[in-house]
Amino acid sequence: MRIRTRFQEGVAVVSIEGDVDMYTSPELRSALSELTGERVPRIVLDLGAVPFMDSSGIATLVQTLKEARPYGGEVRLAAPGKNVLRILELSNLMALFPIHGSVEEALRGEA
Amino acid sequence: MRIRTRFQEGVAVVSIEGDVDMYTSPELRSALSELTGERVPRIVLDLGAVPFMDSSGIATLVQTLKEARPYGGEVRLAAPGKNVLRILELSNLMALFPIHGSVEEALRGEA
Amino acid sequence: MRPPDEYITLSLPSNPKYLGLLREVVGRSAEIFGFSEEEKLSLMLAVNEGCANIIEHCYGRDPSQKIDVTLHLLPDRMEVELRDYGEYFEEGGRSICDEELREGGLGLRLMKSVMDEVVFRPAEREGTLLTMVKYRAARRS
Amino acid sequence: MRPPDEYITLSLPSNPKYLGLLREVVGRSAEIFGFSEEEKLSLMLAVNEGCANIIEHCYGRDPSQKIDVTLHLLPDRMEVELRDYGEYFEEGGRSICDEELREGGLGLRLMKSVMDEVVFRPAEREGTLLTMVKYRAARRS
Ligand SMILES: Nc1ncnc2c1ncn2[C@@H]1O[C@H](COP(=O)(O)OP(=O)(O)O)[C@@H](O)[C@H]1O
Ligand SMILES: Nc1ncnc2c1ncn2[C@@H]1O[C@H](COP(=O)(O)OP(=O)(O)O)[C@@H](O)[C@H]1O
Repeated sequence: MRIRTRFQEGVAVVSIEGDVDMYTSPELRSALSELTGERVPRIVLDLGAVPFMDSSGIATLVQTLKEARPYGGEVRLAAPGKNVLRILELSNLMALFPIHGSVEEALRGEA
Repeated sequence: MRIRTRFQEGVAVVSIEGDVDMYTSPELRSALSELTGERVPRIVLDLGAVPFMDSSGIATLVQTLKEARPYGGEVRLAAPGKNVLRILELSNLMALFPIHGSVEEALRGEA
Repeated sequence: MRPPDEYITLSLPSNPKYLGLLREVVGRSAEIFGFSEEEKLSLMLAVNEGCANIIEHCYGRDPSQKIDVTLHLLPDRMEVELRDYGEYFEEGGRSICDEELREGGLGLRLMKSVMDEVVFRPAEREGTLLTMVKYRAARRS
Repeated sequence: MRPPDEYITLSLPSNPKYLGLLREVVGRSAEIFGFSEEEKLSLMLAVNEGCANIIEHCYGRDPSQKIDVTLHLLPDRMEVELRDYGEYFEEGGRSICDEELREGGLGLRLMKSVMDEVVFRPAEREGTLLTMVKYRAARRS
């Protein structure tokens, strides 16, 4: 898994490439904790290149939301593929996260 | 593995997609035997989407050459990737087959 | 033509770095045996979660222990067995099916929601044997 | 940090349709253990050829027999063992290293040219044990 973070219009866009599982999620978690630690108001996770995510990946997403909420931060998911969508669904997370078809749409979407 | 054959400027261009191994090579062999059976004068094998080839794939190439030679037919290899090139090398086949960087180059190359 | 039933077994160190390799084996086997894309994902997810639980709860993240995976491929289903060599059953004598575990976390819930059967029982001599079954939709192959 | 030595074992039916899965396991293991792309291809090719030979010559293309593959991952090398349960040694009592075999076909030649060691010997009880070793180039990891 590879993570790249860029800032665009004040939003942190985190692009993830590869499977997010028990092996790789700690790295994602620390990258995201850094952002919430700095109280970045908006985080967009680009999931377009994530073929698979397991429960530790899901836990990482939920954790990030928990860290962002106290300061009014927002976490959006962009471009999840079929597999990731299904795993979000199975985990009952579809309501928790705003899900967008692409990073651009996630950037445009209102708070 | 998937095989598609098209005719272009009188040349049979056989595009192979996927690994050519003991499991898949019989299908390739019969597709190519059909062409040599019809004495198709020029066959270009597009190997651009072949990540791996084993000794049965190599044997298939050699077999095709053996079938084509008696009637003056020609077999060219196009766009082999790093792995296939290495396996051709290891099998001492680099001299037997004209190898071209792309299908277009293989079509242009002279007899 | 219906495929015969076949076995694939895989033993791996209890190291999370091998989870991807394991998923790949499960996914490829599912493809070879004609499971749909969704069924394939279910199998990959369930086996992943089962192994992650073994790594985490049974071996306490010690990466040098062993996990045995058996894929039993049948015409209408895949039966997956995960076997660990942990102390779980010997120590407490309590089953992983105890009430307390029914309220377990996400991993167990995912396994149960994507598989048709999920059963834990003591393995021979030591450790736990987790059996999961996934039926495939009737296909016109 | 050097990785410790680890074992991965895989048992498969002697069916060519599983060769791709086997290569994938070998390739992923090679990646995890830091082999170069070329070394990885060598390992995938050698294991593929070894298994193809077992399927063809030892089991006569009967797809219902068993092949055991062990990948022993060490800091400086991978040792691969392929074990079959064929009648080869029992029947003829001759070793696969016989002169006649040294002039074997392409498969054997490929195995020998990409691996550092290729040794056949009788397995316990029955069948053949093929051991192949590939050292990896010193790396600055
Ligand atoms: N293989 C196992 N060995 C021992 N305990 C286990 C095992 N698998 C699951 N458990 C127990 O079941 C509980 C629920 O597991 P799980 O659903 O994966 O959630 P989590 O791992 O997030 O706690 C765990 O907290 C643990 O107590
Ligand atoms: N596992 C095996 N069991 C029995 N005989 C084998 C085995 N592997 C190789 N051989 C023998 O070695 C010869 C050379 O094998 P190989 O190099 O793969 O060439 P090919 O398969 O093209 O004949 C075979 O023809 C066969 O007689």
